[in-house]
Amino acid sequence: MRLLALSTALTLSFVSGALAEDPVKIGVLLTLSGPPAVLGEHARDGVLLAEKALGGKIGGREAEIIVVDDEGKPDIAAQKARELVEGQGVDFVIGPIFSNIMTAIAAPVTQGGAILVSPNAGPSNFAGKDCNADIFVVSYQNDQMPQVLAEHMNKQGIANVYLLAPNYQAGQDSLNGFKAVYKGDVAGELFVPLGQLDFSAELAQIAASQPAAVYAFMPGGMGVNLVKQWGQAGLSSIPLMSAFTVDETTLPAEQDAALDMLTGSNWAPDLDTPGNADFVASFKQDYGRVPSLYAMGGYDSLMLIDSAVKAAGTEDREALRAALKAADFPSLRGEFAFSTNNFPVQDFYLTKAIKDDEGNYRTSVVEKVFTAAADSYVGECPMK
Amino acid sequence: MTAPLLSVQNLSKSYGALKVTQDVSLDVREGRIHAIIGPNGAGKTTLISQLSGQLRPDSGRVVYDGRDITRLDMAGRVRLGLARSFQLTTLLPGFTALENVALAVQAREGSSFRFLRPAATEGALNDQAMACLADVGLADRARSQAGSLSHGEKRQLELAVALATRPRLLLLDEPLAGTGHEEAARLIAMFGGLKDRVTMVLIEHDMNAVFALADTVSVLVYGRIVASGSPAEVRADARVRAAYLGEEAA
Amino acid sequence: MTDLSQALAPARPRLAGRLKLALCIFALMAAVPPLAHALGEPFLIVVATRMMVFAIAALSLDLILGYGAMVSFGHAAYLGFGAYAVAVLSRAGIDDLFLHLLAGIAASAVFAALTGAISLRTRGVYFIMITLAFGQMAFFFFVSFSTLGGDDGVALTARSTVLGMPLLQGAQGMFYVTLALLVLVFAGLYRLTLSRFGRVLTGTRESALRMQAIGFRPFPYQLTAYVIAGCLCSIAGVLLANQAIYVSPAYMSWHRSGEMIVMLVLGGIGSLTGAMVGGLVTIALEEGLARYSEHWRLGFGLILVLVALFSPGGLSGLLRRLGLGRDAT
Amino acid sequence: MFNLFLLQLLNGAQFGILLFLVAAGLTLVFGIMDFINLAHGVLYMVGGYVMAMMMGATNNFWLSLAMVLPLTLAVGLVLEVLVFRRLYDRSHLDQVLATFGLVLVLSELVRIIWGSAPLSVAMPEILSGSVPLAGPVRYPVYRLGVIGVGLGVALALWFVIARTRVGMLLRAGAANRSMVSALGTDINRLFMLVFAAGAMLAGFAGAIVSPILSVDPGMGDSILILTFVVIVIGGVGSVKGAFCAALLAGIVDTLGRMFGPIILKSIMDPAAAAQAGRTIAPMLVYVLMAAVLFWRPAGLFGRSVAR
Repeated sequence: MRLLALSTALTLSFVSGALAEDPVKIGVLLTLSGPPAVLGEHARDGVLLAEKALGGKIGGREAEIIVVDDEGKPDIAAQKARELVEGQGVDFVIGPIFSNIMTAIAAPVTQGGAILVSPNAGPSNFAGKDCNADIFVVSYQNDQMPQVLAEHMNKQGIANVYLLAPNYQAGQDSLNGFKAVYKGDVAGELFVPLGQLDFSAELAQIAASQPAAVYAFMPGGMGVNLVKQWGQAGLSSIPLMSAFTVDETTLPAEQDAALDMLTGSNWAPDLDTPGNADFVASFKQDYGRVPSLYAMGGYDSLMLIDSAVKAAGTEDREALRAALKAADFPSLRGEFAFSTNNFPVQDFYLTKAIKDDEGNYRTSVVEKVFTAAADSYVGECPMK
Repeated sequence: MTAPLLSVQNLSKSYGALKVTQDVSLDVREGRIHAIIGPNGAGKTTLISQLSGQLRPDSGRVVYDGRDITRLDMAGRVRLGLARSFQLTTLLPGFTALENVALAVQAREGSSFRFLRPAATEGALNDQAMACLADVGLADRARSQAGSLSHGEKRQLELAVALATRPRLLLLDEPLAGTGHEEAARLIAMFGGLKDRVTMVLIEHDMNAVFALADTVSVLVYGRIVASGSPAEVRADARVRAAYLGEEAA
Repeated sequence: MTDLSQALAPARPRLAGRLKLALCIFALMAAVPPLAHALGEPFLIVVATRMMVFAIAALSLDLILGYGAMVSFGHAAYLGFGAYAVAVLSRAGIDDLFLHLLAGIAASAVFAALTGAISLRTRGVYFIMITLAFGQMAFFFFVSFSTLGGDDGVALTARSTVLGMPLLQGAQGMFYVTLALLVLVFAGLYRLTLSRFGRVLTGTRESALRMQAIGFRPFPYQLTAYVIAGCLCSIAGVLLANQAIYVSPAYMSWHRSGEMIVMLVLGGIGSLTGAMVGGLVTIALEEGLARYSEHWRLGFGLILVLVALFSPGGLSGLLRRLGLGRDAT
Repeated sequence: MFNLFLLQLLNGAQFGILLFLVAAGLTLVFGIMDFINLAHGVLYMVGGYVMAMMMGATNNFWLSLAMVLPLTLAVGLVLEVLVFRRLYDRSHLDQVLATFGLVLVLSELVRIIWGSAPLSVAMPEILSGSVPLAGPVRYPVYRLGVIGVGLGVALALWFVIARTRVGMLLRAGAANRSMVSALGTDINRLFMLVFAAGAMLAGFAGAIVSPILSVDPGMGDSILILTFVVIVIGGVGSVKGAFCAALLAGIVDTLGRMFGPIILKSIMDPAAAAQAGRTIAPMLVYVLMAAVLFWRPAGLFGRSVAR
């Protein structure tokens, strides 16, 4: 029962036996099969690219990275997480992509004695009452992306907005996060069944109400459908601002239909920070596509771990936690710190979809909306 | 005169334009064997199916033992003692002969909502089932799977299953079809022996059997009864000879 | 009478072979924990627990699908009822495994009785699809049930306790309790299929007409079987929740119902041992193949196609042809 | 408000026709050959991917669409020869097992060939506009085209099955295979053609919706269940039934989603109504199916199987 094919065991021969410590073991638990696999692939490639950039060593030590597929099923994820932690004895788990899987793996990872570093999912409970000294979310809190757009609309003086999200927990959270910041009127609110293909009914409803703008949270394939059908329904005159709907994983399919659509993000491929251009270039070279924020999340996760292991090793748990919390690593986002709840304090940007000079569809920074922003749940977290 | 055990009154059924049963009336008295004969396609099996409850008639009534059972389903009629055998066998092929019969015993006796005791260990079930098999001369094949029995044996088993329901009235749909000479003779003798216990409605092509067994014979042609009476009367009836017996006798 | 009963005992030698195969499986499973420790792979125990959980689920489905010819495409709903029974009760501070099981079974019985009574009006593919419809309704109900975490599900704080003891806390305890329940479910179903009730159910599968002709109305028996199958499946749900320490509507999606049918057909329907083999092998294959490639579904799919094409009766049919679990005669 | 209602009715009907396009091939294979083909959704997906690939190569919508037909037909034929023909005489469950396996194999192959990221198919220039309907509401020309194609497919299928010799043979073959063989027709070849035609229809549907919907590895999954719902509501094997059921499902789903919450609000307090609406909306098609099967256990146009 060894994870042969998927594990990248990097044994560096010039480290002499006497000096060699145990290798740092890192589990990467992502959704790598089934329909939403593309997000997991981006995150995994980000991690692997960071590993390459670090010369295969984490904190200067030998490292073993074990990539595991959670199949998109929370119960499988819980089991694989336990296997990574208890069976393989990993020190860190990087994952997951989806919030429901985060709920499933948090306990197995932390109770098993490992540290969970999330490259993407940031559900509110882990930012608030369920915050955990062994969980570090490198990405964002789920509400923050919609709030970027809400703030932008406030600044633009957009008086009323129509809201659209799939009917599940993350969709409801997203709209609630938006409404917490948005000051104008909500012209209407539509929840569509998860997995819905055709948005013609919703689009007709929106067209009839003629709001000043629309905010949508529509991840994955649903987002592609929405964006494609938007222009076809003749709604191009109404700005569609979205979160997790237009990014580098969906743009190859949305293409021109998404051009100039606005999104909130904590990163974009052309963000002017140290190392970002190199990251984007080598990602494109190695994996043949433009990296997304999921890839960035994977990359930063490993970089964070590297910095902490370098500073504190893996033996002393308290020191390690402190080192992680210090977040003394070169984030692709530039300035980066952790709040008391181990969620990031970072800048957020308004981005828009463009077709760049090389013909790639990607997002591009328009302006900074929040500076050094923490999430709104940090007060509920008992951690100091 | 006592009321008939089964009284069929003006029964009609059609499939679209095709009238398969037209205004059929007949009475079956307790303790008798009432044969229904007729050429192929006369609607005999359809009639039996309406008597047994498998098919609903379009109009008319079926009265059994003084009770209108026209709207009662097959299982309900079986419980009242009105059982049938099938022309095309519908035995449970994966069950042994004994199990096929035991199931019929089980239907009549005690609850079938018993979940844990293996039915094979219920002596009472098996004894009664075995007795029925013995009645039809199939005791030595009790443990063979029904699907592996010969055609004649299946006919015997079919009969044993019907008997196991303890019928007062037995609807027999061509019980001799496809049986060999000896088997047929044995079955005919058996029906004769059962006559004291069970009233029978018999559909049969084998005229020897019909005239040997039946007390009353009704002739069905194109879904209509053209003649009814004692075997001798029917045999003598000119219309019957023309419509039916003529070809048979030739 | 005794003479006769004894004479009839080996009436179906096939049964003895099945029983032997089942005992082999149980013995093999019981040996997993010490073996896993000896091999230095204690995680095999967790994998084996999951295998047995789905073996229970497949067994429960076999009662209606294999013995009753009722192909339910909504069976995963009961997995969910079991799992949510654990979530709801443990939130209310009730941690006892038996109460969890009881609650799961009760909820399943009610749901199965209501939906079964309606579904049994239909036959064949219509039955398949109406059960799917009810399964999906249950699924969407829990997806939009925000107080129970909706789509995100609920993380449990701890596993159920057995009479106040944290018996399930360790991997081994969890394993042996699951094994015990698997044996119990198998033994119960084994007896049930041989009982009067089992005979009526099987008879109805082979010929509903014949059953009516000897005085049975199939409906109450089919409905009872449908309810029993739902209740037994909820046991698997309770165990799944405990194993993952997490409950989510994902347990109830139609994909799961489909997978349950697939594991049952893969193993072979209508023999109980086939269901067990199917549940165990499917999970083992998934777990095993996923270790070698993220494209494991390719290999798994190929295996399913090949079994369907070349081994009628599924894996247990194959085993039987190889001489295992076959008639003693 | 009334305008909006009419518009949503149109949207519902249009979604229904979209469903019908996919369901038509399935009901053909299922009804005539009594074959449960779970891989139908995957064939639909293959159509979408082939379309995307051809568009990438030729950048010509019409040429690509024309190429999809022979290519998916070929995929259908290969599958028929390798797998399906061995399963016609087997039980539904064996068919489920094999076709479920095929779903996994083909989906994974698609992922290996084209990757997991969604792909896109651009709309032909001539159909990319929208026409004004009522007030500010516009309607996409392409969707009008989809409606037209759907109606065309329905008519063509009806004609083939009801009016041609092949259709007659198919109907007879479905009822009694050996009889048709005895008449000197090679029923196996006939079935092979039906299957390939069903695959082609599925592929065609996948191609034709690709400018509206995303082409991704999950597209087959999400449509498969809906198509089964449609053909079961309609009655298995009935093209007419599938057509009516698809329209019905599309309309009930769309109108229920849009106007259900409004109706609920009039009978309960707004918060509860919103919650109830959200809970019920995704169940609507399933509730519809359960209700139809409750009243008509063999679907709207199905032959009754109950004795």
